[in-house]
Amino acid sequence: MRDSRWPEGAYAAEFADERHFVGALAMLRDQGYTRLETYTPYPVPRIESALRDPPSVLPGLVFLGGLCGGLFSYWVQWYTNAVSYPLNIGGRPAHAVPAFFIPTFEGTVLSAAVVAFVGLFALLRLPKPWHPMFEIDGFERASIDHFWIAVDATDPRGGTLSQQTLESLDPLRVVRVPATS
Amino acid sequence: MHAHDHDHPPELNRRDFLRLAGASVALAGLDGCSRMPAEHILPYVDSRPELTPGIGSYYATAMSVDGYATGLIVESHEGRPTKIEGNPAHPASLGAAGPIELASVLQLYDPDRGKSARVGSEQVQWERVAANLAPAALRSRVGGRGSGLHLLIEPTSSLLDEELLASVLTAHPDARIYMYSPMLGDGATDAAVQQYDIANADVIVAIDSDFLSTAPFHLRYARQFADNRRLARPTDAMNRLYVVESTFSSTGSAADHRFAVRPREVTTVLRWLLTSVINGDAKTEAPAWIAAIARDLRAHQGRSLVIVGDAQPASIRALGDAINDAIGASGKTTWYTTSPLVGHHVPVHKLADLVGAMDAREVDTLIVIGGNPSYATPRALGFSSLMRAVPNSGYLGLYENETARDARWFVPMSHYLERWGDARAYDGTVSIVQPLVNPLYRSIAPPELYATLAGTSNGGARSYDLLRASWTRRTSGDAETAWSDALQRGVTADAPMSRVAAPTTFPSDTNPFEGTAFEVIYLADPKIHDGSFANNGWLQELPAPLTQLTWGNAGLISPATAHRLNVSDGDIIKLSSGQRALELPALVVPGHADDTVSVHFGYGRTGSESAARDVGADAYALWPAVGARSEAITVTRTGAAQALALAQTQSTGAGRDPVHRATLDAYRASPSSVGQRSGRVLSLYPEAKPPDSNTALQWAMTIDLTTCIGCGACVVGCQSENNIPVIGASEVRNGRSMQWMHVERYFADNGADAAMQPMLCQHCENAPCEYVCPVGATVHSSDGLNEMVYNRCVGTRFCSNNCPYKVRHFNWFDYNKHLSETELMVKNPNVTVRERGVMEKCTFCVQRIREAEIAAGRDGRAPRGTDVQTACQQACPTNAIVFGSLTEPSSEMMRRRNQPRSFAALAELGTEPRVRYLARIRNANPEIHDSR
Amino acid sequence: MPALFPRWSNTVARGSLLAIVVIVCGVILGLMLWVRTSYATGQHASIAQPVPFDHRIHAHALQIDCRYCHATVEQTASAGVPPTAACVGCHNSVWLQSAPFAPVRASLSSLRPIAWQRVNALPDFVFFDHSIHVAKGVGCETCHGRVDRMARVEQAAPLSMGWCLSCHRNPTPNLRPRSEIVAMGWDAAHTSPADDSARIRLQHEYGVRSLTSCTTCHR
Amino acid sequence: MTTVPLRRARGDNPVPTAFPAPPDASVLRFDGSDRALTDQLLAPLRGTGVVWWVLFAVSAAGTAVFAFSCWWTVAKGIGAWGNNIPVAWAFAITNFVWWIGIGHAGTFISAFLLLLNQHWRASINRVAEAMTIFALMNAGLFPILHLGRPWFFYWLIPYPATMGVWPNFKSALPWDIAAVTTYLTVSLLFWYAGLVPDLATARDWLDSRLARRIYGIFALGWRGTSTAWRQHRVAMVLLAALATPLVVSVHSVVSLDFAIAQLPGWHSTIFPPYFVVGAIYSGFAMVLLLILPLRHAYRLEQVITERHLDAMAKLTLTMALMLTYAYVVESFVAWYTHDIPERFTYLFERPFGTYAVLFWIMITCNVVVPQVFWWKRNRTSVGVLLAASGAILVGMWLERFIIIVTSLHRDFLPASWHIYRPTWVDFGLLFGSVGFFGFLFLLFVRFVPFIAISEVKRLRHDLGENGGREIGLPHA
Repeated sequence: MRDSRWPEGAYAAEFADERHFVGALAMLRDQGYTRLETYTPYPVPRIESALRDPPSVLPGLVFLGGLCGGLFSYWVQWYTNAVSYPLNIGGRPAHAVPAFFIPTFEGTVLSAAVVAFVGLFALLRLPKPWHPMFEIDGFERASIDHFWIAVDATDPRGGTLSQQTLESLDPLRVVRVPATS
Repeated sequence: MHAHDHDHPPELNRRDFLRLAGASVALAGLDGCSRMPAEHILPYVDSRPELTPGIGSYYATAMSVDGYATGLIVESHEGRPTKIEGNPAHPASLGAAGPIELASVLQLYDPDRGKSARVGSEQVQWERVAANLAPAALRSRVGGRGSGLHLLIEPTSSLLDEELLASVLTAHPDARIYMYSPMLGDGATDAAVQQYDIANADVIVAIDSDFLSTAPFHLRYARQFADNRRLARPTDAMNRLYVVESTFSSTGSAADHRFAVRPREVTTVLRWLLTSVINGDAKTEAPAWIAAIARDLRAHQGRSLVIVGDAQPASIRALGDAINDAIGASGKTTWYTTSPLVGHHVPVHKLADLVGAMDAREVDTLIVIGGNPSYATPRALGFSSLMRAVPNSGYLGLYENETARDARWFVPMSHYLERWGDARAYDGTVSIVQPLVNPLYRSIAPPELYATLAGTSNGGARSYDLLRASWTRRTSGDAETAWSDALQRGVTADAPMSRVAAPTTFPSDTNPFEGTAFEVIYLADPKIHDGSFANNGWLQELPAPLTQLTWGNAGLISPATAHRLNVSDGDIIKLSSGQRALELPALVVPGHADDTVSVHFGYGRTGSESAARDVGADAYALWPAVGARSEAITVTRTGAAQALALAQTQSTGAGRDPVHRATLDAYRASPSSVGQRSGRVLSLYPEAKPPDSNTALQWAMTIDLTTCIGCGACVVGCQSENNIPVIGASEVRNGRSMQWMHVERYFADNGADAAMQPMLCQHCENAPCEYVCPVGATVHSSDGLNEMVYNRCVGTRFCSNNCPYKVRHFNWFDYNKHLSETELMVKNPNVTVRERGVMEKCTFCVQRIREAEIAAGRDGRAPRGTDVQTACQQACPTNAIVFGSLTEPSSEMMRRRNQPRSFAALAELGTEPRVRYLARIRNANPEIHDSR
Repeated sequence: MPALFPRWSNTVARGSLLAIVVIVCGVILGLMLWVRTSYATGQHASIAQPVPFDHRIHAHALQIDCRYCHATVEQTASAGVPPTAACVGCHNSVWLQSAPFAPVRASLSSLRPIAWQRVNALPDFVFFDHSIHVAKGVGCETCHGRVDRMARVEQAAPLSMGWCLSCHRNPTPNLRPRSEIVAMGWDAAHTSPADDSARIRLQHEYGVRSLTSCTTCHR
Repeated sequence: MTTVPLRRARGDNPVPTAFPAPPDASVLRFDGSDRALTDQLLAPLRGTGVVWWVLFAVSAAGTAVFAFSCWWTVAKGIGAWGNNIPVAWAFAITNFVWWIGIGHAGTFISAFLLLLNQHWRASINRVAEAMTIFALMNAGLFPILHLGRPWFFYWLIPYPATMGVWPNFKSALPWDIAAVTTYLTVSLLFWYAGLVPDLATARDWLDSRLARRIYGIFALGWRGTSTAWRQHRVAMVLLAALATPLVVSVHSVVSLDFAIAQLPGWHSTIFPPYFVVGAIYSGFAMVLLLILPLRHAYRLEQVITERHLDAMAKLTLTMALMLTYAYVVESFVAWYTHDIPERFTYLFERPFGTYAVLFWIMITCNVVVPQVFWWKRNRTSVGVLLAASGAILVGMWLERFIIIVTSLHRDFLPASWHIYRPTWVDFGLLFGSVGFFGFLFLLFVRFVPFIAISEVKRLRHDLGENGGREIGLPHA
């Protein structure tokens, strides 16, 4: 998360309109700002083209999770039914592959899903009830109908300049955001 | 009391059981679940080699029904009898036991039994009563010669009783003794009884006689009958049974040809048969089958037999004698002997005489010993009210029943497992009745009462002393050795009854009643007999042979009659004749005689027996007179209905014919076509390995459907061995029957034939129940048992769903919750008592298997398949069930299993059952085509 | 208006998440461990008996054979608790007068048994047979421990099904000659490889098999 | 409606985009500001009307009945039910299968349609998912309650016990446990992950500081950063991709409870697909039954438009036809086998036997009734939709009852045949569970944003701006 470390706080600008906001964001990028973060009430795909993000690692994690889950499930069945206490059950073999297949599948899906969920919030560093942005009065609208852009005060391009730059984009307002720690 | 024991070594052994009850109950494993209370260990106070904890001990004794004894072996644990088995050495048992004998151990523990003596409503000690019964005391009432003293006893064959009764008569010369039971009727006092030798009869005609399952000596007859139809090879000889009857009986189901006739047609049939037998093929108006039977009988001169039911009047049975004379049966396959019942040294009179005397106010003191005359007599006789009118009436009985209610004073009678005595079998063989336990309640035995009346003791006499005394008197030579020998073998050396000439009765030549619309026929109940066993849950819950009815009786009618009356199962019909009337539910039975209603005795009890009360309808209310077999009756439909507790709701095989059947000729023609249908099924899994017979025996069972007569002994035997709970009528109605063994019955579509199939866990090698159990509570053992692990079961009931035989039973409730302390004592300590919510099913009596293995292991030898007998096998009168190991090809089980007619139930499912059935073969007479 | 949550709530949030995970896993794990402790199995619990019978004196000092009192151990399922009469055999009347013997006297006079406390209790659905184990060469000590060192007899083994199975799967290590059945401390004294091969010989001699079918014990 | 094939949607982005292709505007007709939209969608959080309270009271009563029936069963034993031998399974398992089935539509709509870029799902997926979860909670109770000794339910789970024994994985029941647990967990995670942004909205939109704090805790501090939205989207697509096979697998596994048994009427290879179709079918009926009143009560006609109703009805009709096919094939195969018990069960016992009446009601509800959806007018008529949905739910319950009971009560040996009659406890559990479901659902409606606000906003801007040309296309 780009906004998890702001040693000297940040400058944030509020916009009322998605188009305007996206435009402003693009402009900041062109001016070479790198430590940017946006806050929007719903996903805005064009942000991603603006701030080039690396592809998510989540799929990889989920694949591994599923793999482990599946292997473990099959191992449990094999160990319990074929190794630990093999019993003659209805004349069927103790190591009954077709039967073991189903719980294996379920185990795979379950652990994959858990990894996806835990992974998501781990990557997002959530839960995080407090964040400097929350100190801004009226930031609430960021989850209702307004759009925010925050520039890290330590941005090599901007520094204190940022404030004017943001104001030049004519947002509703620009506010100083306290440091993260 | 303890010091006292030492005078009586044999009795000492089994005394201290109440003291041990606590320990026994703990041993019985009453709680199937794993919560463990702090337990106490209660050892014996003094060491006693013959009573080792954990080892069952066995004692020979005998039980009498209507006075005829059946020799039994009783298993006892820590001094409490738990299981009854037949005594192989006894002629009436040959090792088998019937439902009534098997269930009698439950009667011992019946919490409803009379617990203390009373005079009026005041509880007293027996000694108090005895004081008033001493000759001196009594004479003041009944006069110097005791003319006012009347004893009504249930039929007994006890030599001891006869001796003591004689001495009673010496004390009171004019006293009168009556002997009565509803089933023997006036036959109880007959001087002679008819004996049969089924073993040497190749052709048997049974006319209104259920000689295979209810007649006296039936266990022996059944065994002899079955032994002549084992068909080890298709070519073997097989006897042939014709049955002519109104009510479909077990005997009828065993018949090769069965003819359903109305009661009044019995005489006609007999007379036709007599004529045909005498006149050869001379022209008669008789139907073809009569002539065919006659030919068959004559063709087997001296090896054929006609049996006419004891319930038929003497005049009609005389016709049977005539036929037997004509076919040379008399003297060979049947003969008469003196009656084994008392009456040879003391005069015994009929019930009618007593009723007369009571009417005439001649009776001052009436003492009823056993039986239940206030209930089990024709209501029209008014016995109950007459008895109430008797100034001094007393009753010695097991229960405070209807008769006790009419008696001024009551004394509890000891159960036969609690007392000493002796009894004769039907053929006169004498057995010693020895107790397994001390009386549970302060009860006495009849001899003790007789001794008191005779004045030989003041109530203190104990039947043991009386018996020993009488024994020494009548035993020539070394009485002691003879005594211990008799106790061990269960039979004495006494000679059977001597042969006598047939009673001369003139055959009746008139039919009892002509051209009536309906007839009713009165029958002894195959389960509770005349009602004396009505309070026995095992018997009440035993599905009646053929009807599959539990907990009650019904008016049995044929489908045609049902249609004519427009009734179906459960509709209440009203039978009435003059003032007498009886309402009971109808039950349609294929193969029943048309326009005839069969009613069984013993139900509609009103005594203090809680289980028996208000179960079924009381046939005695309708019974016109003692000894009446049938009568004309009017039948009406009341419109009311009642749900019957039927253990099986389908009457036919619904076109699936689960039981393979064939005639003997067809079987001989192509043996292979009768047996196994192949049952290979494809599977994703590799073929299951054949069980390893090197490391363990491989248990299996073979059941012969040709000799199974559906008597239900196996069911009760199993119930007793395996602690199977009694669940009551409503649960049976709900389809929750718990019996592990169920004799399934399939009528042929025309009702002419009924096939029996004892159904129990088939112990499939590819058991469908096993692979669906999520917790592995039912799995396969190395010796081929389908194991049911109660304590692992969580109760998903998936196993039952997937069991094609539906032989699994579920503990829907805690069925053992409300058992009294005594009822708990009947539990087999070697079998877990199942808790609520777990499945249970036949285990092949695994407890017996494991004990046999352990015993063998102790002796350092390998166990043999023949070491183990299952409870059902043991009980079976016809040896239809055999058990053993697949690894022993020479065993009887394997020899039967390898017969061409052996088949597996539902083989097409590929379950590979360990239970195999032998197809039902009927030795049909090719000349007869119209069995009906 | 300040933010909904203070700065430190972040730490709290993560802390509590961690706590939840730890607690849930901890409880499950804890239960699994607990049932394996002697508290749960009742092992080594000291149980007071009505008569302060001391096995150290009888079994060790006096070297009385176990089978003198537990007489049926070779014939029946239960080893047998001696009848009161057995005590009287040795303890003459003088001795009987002493206080500890009060229950014995009571039992003799009232003909009611002494209510001993059960030490090795199995659930009612388990059918254990002493005689066969003894016959197959499993010594008293193997399950009951050094009874000759117990003032009060205590349960020496967990008596859990897993424990039974461990021997039923591989009985050989627990075998000994029948002559040594009642010997105490025999196992400790016989640990050499030679003994192991001897045990294997015994296994064949006594025909000892691994029995893991359910109905071996549950019927 | 136009859809974008997954491949095109994927582009060089490692995962498919969740944003729909250019939609037709009929799926959302809201003409107000985002603020207004939020106000309307979150209105229930500020309090609800008297109708809610009435319904709540009713469902609470139902829940009480449910609780009592459960207690009675555990206290007295399964004997309190009508079950017997041969009918060892009856109402409880029927309810179990029914509820599980209902659950399926939720996942189908939220996950399956998400993968297929069915933009119209945005306004109903939250309700559908909630329904799934509550249905599963109900379903999960029955198998446990159904045990003879429920207190040992954990023996079905593999854990190292001192007994040294384990579950038997050849049985379909441990498969069930695995399938249902997985399904419930995945559904919950999927639902909550999707909910977080809306909880944040609720947090920021409410007035009372306490309420805001409570929602704030569950919002986990979501603030809608670009990274968050991106990862969130990826996660949602992954979860959807995982949940989708569950739609197929779970009811297939449930069907194996029957199919692996050899009972005529159970032992059938068609069962898995047949059950899945039936499940989604009943699920759609339930969704309709839930959203139609909501739509009316909270005046959401602009958000849940006739397009939705029409689409739902069409899908329902499709399912009905597939189900009908399954019925026909079953009976045909039974006839084709020449196997007496098979033929008896399918060709005699079900249509003409003891429970024939129920069979024909089932046919009417599941086969005949949905045919009305051939007509557009019916597809968009609230009345018809409600009636049909109700009928279908009844029909689907009966279908499971017939599969279970008719097969059991007359199987192989006529001697073991016996009729089954339910008791009041059986009915108490059935209707009680319905009440419990309603209870949970009403609470959900009152306290949780039951429409995916952020998704709807996204959707409506896609609709608003330049015909949504760029929308949903891959980004360099």
